[in-house]
Amino acid sequence: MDDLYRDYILEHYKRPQNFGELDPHDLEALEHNPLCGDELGVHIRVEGDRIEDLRFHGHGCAISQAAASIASEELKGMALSDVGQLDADWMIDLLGIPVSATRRKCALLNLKVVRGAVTGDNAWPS
Amino acid sequence: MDDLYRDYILEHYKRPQNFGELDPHDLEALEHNPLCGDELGVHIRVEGDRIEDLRFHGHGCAISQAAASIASEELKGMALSDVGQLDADWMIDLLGIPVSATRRKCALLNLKVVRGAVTGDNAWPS
Amino acid sequence: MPPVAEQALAVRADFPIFARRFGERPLVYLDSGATSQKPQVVIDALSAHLSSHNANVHRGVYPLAQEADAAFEAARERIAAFTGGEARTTIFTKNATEAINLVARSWGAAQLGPGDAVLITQMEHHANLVPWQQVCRERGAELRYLEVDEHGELSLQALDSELARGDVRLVAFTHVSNVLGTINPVAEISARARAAGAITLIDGAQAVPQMPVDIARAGADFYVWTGHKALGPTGIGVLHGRRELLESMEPFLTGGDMIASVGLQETTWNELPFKFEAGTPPIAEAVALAAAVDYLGALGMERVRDHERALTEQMLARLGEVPGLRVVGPPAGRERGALASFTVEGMHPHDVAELLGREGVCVRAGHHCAQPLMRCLGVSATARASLGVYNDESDVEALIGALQSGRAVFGL
Amino acid sequence: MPPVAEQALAVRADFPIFARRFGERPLVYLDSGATSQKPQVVIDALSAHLSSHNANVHRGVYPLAQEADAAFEAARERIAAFTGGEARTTIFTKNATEAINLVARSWGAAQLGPGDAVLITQMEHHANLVPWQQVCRERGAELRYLEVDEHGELSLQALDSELARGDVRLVAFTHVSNVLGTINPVAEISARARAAGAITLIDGAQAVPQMPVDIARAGADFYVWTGHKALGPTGIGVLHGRRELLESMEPFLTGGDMIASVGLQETTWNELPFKFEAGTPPIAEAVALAAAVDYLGALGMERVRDHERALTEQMLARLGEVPGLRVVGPPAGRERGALASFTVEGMHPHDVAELLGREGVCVRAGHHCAQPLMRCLGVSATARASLGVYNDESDVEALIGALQSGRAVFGL
Ligand SMILES: Cc1ncc(COP(=O)(O)O)c(C=O)c1O
Ligand SMILES: Cc1ncc(COP(=O)(O)O)c(C=O)c1O
Repeated sequence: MDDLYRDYILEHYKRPQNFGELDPHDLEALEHNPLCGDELGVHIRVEGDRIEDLRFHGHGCAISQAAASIASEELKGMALSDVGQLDADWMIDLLGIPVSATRRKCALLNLKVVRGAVTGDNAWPS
Repeated sequence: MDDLYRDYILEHYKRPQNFGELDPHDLEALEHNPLCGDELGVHIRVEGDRIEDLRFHGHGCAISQAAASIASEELKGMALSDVGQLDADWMIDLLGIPVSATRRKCALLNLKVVRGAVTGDNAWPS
Repeated sequence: MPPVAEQALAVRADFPIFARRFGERPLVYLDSGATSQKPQVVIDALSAHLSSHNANVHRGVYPLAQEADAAFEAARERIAAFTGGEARTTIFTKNATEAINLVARSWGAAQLGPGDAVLITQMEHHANLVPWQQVCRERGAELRYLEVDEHGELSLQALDSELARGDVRLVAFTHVSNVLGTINPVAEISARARAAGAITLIDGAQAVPQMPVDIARAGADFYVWTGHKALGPTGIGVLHGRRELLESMEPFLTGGDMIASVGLQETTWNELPFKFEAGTPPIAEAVALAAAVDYLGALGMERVRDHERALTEQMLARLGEVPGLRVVGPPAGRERGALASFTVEGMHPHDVAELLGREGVCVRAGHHCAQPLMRCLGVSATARASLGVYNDESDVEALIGALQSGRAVFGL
Repeated sequence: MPPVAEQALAVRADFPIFARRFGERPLVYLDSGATSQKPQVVIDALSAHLSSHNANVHRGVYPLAQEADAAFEAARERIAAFTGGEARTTIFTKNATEAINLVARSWGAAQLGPGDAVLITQMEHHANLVPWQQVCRERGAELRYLEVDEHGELSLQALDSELARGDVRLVAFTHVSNVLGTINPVAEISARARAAGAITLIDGAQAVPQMPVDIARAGADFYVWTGHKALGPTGIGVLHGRRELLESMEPFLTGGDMIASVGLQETTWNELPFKFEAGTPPIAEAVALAAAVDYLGALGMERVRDHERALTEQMLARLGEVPGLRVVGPPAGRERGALASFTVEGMHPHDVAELLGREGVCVRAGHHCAQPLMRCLGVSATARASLGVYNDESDVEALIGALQSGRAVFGL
């Protein structure tokens, strides 16, 4: 079996969860992967201090799409204050594959977008 | 005996001919040697279509000063139209020493200045 | 066309990197469009200069400095001559990008104003796009784009209508597109621009390594290229300029070496080419780049072009057999530079490059520094296989094989 | 002070150029102020990179490109750390001159206007002078000079009065003078400038190769240096900048790699340090410069400074014995960089350099890219002997011997 392109990664890539738009929404953000120009955006609906629902849109490689898809389920229901604490390790662990330095940006793009939407911090993870 | 610093070169360097100012004068020019910032200027008095008299001023190395000194005697009395025809070989031959590529600018500085004063062409010898 | 593609044109053993193995696999280098590999003679020229002839240039009187000076200026002569240029109007920059910035700042910022337009094309690399955006914004000039048609080509008619508007002061365009492979009719474009009173800048970063280039025939006022794509080292680019223009322009970078005389408040400039070379130039890099153009010259640029043309056709034909693979740029049969950019249905270009990379096949994936063009093409990224003098049929076959196994990983 | 000068600090055999002979004579290299010689490890790092790890950086997915990326960014870390900087705020330029131009254009052109002043010193190299002249002229700002006193030093009192005028926005000054050898009190100058609301740029081109430098301790907002004087190759310079300033500045050169997203009329910039690195960077040069700072680091910069201090004192003492020879700059006993600029009565500096050169002794003659300073000193040129880690007592003795025989040629 392939180390990187595991079955579940390809599955998420081909049939991503929570992709699309969400209107109305309370929070949103859009980021480019400067490596390739790929774009990923998020719409978030908030209830109280929690993410009630979210949708990703845009396009990207299997790694970035699978990461967004896998994370989306975890993010739903999460307290906004917890989102700001999520770090790269959380995402990489969740993805469950060895990610090279170059592809790291792909793997972290969705978390960057979500953090940007929730905390307004665009600089993460650098 | 030294190839470059022959006795007559050092003699001209130490006691250059036709150095100083000439007032009044009809033509003048001033040039820098970009290699070192040395400066050489000339004042020329014209009679008819000939150089009647000239004086160099400024400072420089033994090669540039000796070249100016040696050339000055040849230039006096020369037709202005002939000055425009003088080339690098004329000067190098007159100097009578082997001049390296780097020191060539030193050797030709005075001719550059004189040509500039007479013909207005500052671009020579490049 | 001679059947030269079976073998590489250059002896592959001339390039030490091909001794590398990735796992068991040899290096299949199909990314010369990003940077070329270097022959041993180039690496040796660099080492020999630093080991035996190193001194600063332009001001030294001692013999070692004279050697360095002579080596540097001889390198400039050889590099200038390689594209039919003159040493005096051949300026060393750090890369092609700096060369274009130099022209945009030094010519553009002084010459452009409201009512003026700069015309570039939709296929420009960011290097020949962002500097024009910046200078047009600052000077209140307009930046317009010549469209790329469905064959990935420019239309001379569209050029004529743009020029007919009468406001175009400069036309900047690439000689060979780094994404499409399109070879633009540079002489025609230059001639029309000139007739309309516009000056021209040609971006030859991709052209110089792969075809004979004569800057006079290309007709450009400015022609730029970059050392590292032409078998040379990083750290050196080349700007050829028309003498009258260069003479009339103010310098771009200022500092040592480019001055004639410095006063407290005023400075006068050195003569060409030094006026545009502030500070210590890329000395060892110039010596190495001269070795690179000598190497290319010995291969013969006509033969390089024939070789790469043949190999590109072969590559296009084989790529056409891969299901779901779409090549962008001029269709087969049209004149084309030595590359193929493509997408594979169901696989993102990054994943294509990753999977190919594991088999030792090096291709680039992304926007190739040409985001506006990518938008025209309706894609966010492509994979690109680009060829050099060291490539042959076996590289094309390795590419195809790796594409097939990559598709299998994705269940395609 | 330990008596280290009898022997070179570095093993001379580490530097292949010392195998050269000029006629029968060994190389006596006393021109490190212009450019340093390179140890074999640096040349090897350059060759090894080009031979085995060459690919373009930042966008490649295949393993070779990842190696190149990793090598380049690791080099940046090591180079940044050498002077206590951070990778993110350490920008590669082509030389020190470009680094200063970057700040003058990117910070200066946006920040300076009528009523503002830039303060530099009379001892600046043209690289840290002409760019400020240009930007001040364009922006209607004033360029003022801090005087050099009869010891070749700056006066902090004079600095205070300049700052008290309230209009100084930036103070740019050299860490070590390339003509006088003066070591400026950089921390004091920076602190006073900061207290007066001015930012600072320090030109460390001469300092970094010869003494421990900590940019935080130096207190500068910008600190620049150049690879080729610090045992590294040509083609690379370094700019350290304070993060907030760099973040707030517009880019200087534009093109590939420095963008986040490019539209037809608008572009957004990449993060630091890439925002300031347009086009293909000096990849192999960075790898080689990292090897150079590793080499210097292994020698230990404190030891380098001790060695050069001792050897400089020795040189000054011996030069003092040559009739008609006058050294400019700080008198013996004062803290001083590793060089001596001098004039010899009855001999032009060019002739001095020529005659020394014949005996294998390499010294520079001329204005050393510091014409305003030369005018203050009342000379048009000097000869300059400058030291590196490979010099020892024998070099000083060779210099003195060659000076004596040169004087004899001139009948002095
Ligand atoms: C003090 C000083 N500043 C700046 C420079 C310029 O360095 P570079 O030519 O590498 O830009 C030099 C070197 O000549 C120097 O000595
Ligand atoms: C067409 C084109 N122009 C310009 C450049 C920029 O070259 P450099 O990065 O050497 O400045 C490139 C290379 O990426 C290119 O392909």
